[in-house]
Amino acid sequence: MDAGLIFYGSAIFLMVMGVFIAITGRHLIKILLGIDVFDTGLNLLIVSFGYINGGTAPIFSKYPNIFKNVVDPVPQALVLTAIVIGVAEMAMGLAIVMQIKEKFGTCNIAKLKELKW
Amino acid sequence: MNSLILFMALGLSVVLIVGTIIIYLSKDLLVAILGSAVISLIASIFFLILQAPDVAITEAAIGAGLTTGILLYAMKKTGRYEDD
Amino acid sequence: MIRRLIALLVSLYLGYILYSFVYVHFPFGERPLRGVAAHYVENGIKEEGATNIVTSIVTLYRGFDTLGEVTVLFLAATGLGLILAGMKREEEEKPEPTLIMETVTKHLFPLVLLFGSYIFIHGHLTPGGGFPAGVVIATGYFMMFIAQRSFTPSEYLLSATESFAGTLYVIVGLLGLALAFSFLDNVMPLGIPNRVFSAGIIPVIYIIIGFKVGSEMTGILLHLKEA
Amino acid sequence: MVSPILVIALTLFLAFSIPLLHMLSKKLPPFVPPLATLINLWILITNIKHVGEGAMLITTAGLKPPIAINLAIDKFSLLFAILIQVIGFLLSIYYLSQERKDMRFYMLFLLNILGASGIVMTGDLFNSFVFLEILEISSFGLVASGKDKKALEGGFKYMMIGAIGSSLYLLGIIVLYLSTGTLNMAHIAKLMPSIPDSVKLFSSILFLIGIGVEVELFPLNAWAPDAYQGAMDEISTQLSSIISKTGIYLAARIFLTIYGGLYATNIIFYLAITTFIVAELAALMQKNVKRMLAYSSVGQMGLLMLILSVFAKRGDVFVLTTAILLALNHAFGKGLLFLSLGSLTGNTRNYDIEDLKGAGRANPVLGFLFATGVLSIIGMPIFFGFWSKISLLISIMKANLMYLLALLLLVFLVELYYYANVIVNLFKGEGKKYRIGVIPVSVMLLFALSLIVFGLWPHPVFKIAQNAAASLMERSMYISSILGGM
Repeated sequence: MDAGLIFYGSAIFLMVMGVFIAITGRHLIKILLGIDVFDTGLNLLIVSFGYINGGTAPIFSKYPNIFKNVVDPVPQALVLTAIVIGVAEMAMGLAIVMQIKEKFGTCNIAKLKELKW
Repeated sequence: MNSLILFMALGLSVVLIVGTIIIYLSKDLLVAILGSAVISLIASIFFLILQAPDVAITEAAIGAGLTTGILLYAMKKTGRYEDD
Repeated sequence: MIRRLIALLVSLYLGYILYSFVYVHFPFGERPLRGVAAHYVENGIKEEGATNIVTSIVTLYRGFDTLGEVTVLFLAATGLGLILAGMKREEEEKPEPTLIMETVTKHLFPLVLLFGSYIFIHGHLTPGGGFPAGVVIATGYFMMFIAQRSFTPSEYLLSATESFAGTLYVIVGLLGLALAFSFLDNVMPLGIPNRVFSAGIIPVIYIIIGFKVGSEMTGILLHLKEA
Repeated sequence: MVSPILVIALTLFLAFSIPLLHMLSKKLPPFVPPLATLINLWILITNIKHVGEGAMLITTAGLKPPIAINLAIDKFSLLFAILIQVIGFLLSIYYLSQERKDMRFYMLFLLNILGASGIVMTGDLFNSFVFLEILEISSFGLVASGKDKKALEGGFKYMMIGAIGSSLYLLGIIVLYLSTGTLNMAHIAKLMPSIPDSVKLFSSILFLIGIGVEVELFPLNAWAPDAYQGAMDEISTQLSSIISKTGIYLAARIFLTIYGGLYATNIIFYLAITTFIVAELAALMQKNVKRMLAYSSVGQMGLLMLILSVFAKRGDVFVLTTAILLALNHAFGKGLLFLSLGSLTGNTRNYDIEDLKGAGRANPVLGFLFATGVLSIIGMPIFFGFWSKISLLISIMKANLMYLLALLLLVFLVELYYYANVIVNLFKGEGKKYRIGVIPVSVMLLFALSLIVFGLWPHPVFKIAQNAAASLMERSMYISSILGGM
């Protein structure tokens, strides 16, 4: 079995479906869910990039007996940041959606026609 | 990675695929939101498999827990069903 | 329907391009540890004293990012409050929480807070750290204001905690600038690795982040509940 | 010497402390942004003489560059940082005249300035992503904070595109990290020759998508007119004068410094030229003046990207200087236009060209200010815009790109036509007179004055822009000053 296919494949599948849901979704919360799924897929992809065959987590609990073969810690640190940023974006988006619901009375993106070309 | 873990990951990725399809098809937002929570949870198991416990804990707490919470509050305000 | 099919096909095709690119250039698990990552793994404990390398990257090596990350959360909490302010409140029938729920959450709440503090205090030794810890604490509050009839955390106190923790974080950074001519430098003694009191300013930063994230997330949930 | 990292640290400190100050006295928060930008300006100006050839290195966490995050400030970033603080200061003074109950608005505004200054000062790629997110999220908030239908719709569209774009920007950063093992801009630039071509192309396209949202490139700019039109007038000023200029900075830094001459040049060229033409033509069709200004802004950004893509590869300092001059002219001119348009409509948020009839005659000061902005944007002599447009045309002629020259002249004529239309409308017929405070007028006068003063004495600005452009082109200098002898 190919580990790369499973992890890269499912990460990229999440990204694809996320974009697809965000593009075709009609309810605003559905669109935000699509962006959320996309972000999850991206995070999974980044962490999979950092994996090294046979590596362990970068935590040395038996210092100073250092166990050399560890996975790349940098992508993990970056993903930590990305997750938090994702939830911040989501919160902001939801606030806008809730106001839209109050002002427009609908959350259907096809009915938001205040601004036109 | 031994093949047992890989087999488990394969099973979980099938659940992932089903989850995204449920999010796409469901007219009930509650189901869609729970679908995204399940996806986050599975992603956090994947992070654990990929030897990233820090990310796994953060994703489980933030992605699966908190995001679902704020989404549910927002859903309560905006209505549960898509066709309104 | 046709448009959706086209969108699906296009996004699948883009995904296929991404997959084949990634598969060719970065085969799974075969990349050697190199560049800055190798430096962090080799010298991380010597330089910063934390046995969890990810923690020392998050709080010190890339601590400036974490400051920005805290700012993003702060921004989200602020913006949410700003946008939601002045919304009509609907007084709806709230289902009465049952006695079991009320009793259980009352006794669970201190334990959740304890668990959250455990996570951020041990951030330099075990996985976790300030962000999940803060979220765990916020979840405790979340549980309380779902299950208890008359529980509302003071918004004044939340805002003060958030703001105070934020300024404190910047002050810790400036301390480094004042004592070692470099922002966010690890100016405290490193101690013996694997002890709770070790790793210099890492536990301090994680405690600050824990408080800040906890109060911010509770604030976000409170705003959404009351909107 | 005052460390420029204080620009970020102090702004953050002040932003975090606004709630505490609010508890002390409800009158304090509006005064925080002017104070913060003024201090920042002072810090940056004292640092001018320390920034010599190459970039100035400021470390964090006490470690040398590739290991820890660092700030890298050369003359180009210093110029943009000062521009951001100046516009931020003027806008924050403008806000003093408005009654605002919510202190959170000032926090968002200050963090927006912080994000922009962070982007222009940082020397680390991932750090630039974090600041980009700060900039974007605060912009969504600011755009939506008008809370009427248009503002909310514009804000949501911006958020949707911005979220996906910045995620792809992150993916681009990761791809570069995987192929070089570092996140430092100078280090990546140094290791650039060792990266395979396909990886370079792929990552540069990802960056282009991420930055394209900010610089309003063609397929990614659907949010721009809506957000500009929906937002309050001051926020539109901020969008056009600070946020999109930061985008241009980021584009120049990534494609010139890191990739060493634009990598995806052809793609950017076609996208930019499409943006330029489509946006200017769309501006011509508009009945709504604010939307017209928005399209004109998008067109100007397209023009800037066009100049970057055509000339940067040739290493032509003179053309980059013109690009910087154009950016400065646009920052001040468009800012003035958005602000004075808001006052000309009496803050009714009704921007139809019919409603503006005679507004200029009824309010001569405002009419004069608006006209100043227009004249500078279309490049009349004695205004700042004249010099940037003339030098742009000269350099195109020198490069012997006649088709581009013809195209630009044609589009400038279009621009002239729709702006003239507005001006004629403003001074024809009878309009309503509006009362307007001292502070807004003096802020707008400062904008206008800068356009005229720079127009009459272009030499110092020209010199500054030239230095900035030269330091942008000195790629090896940048790398060696950050990494030392490595």
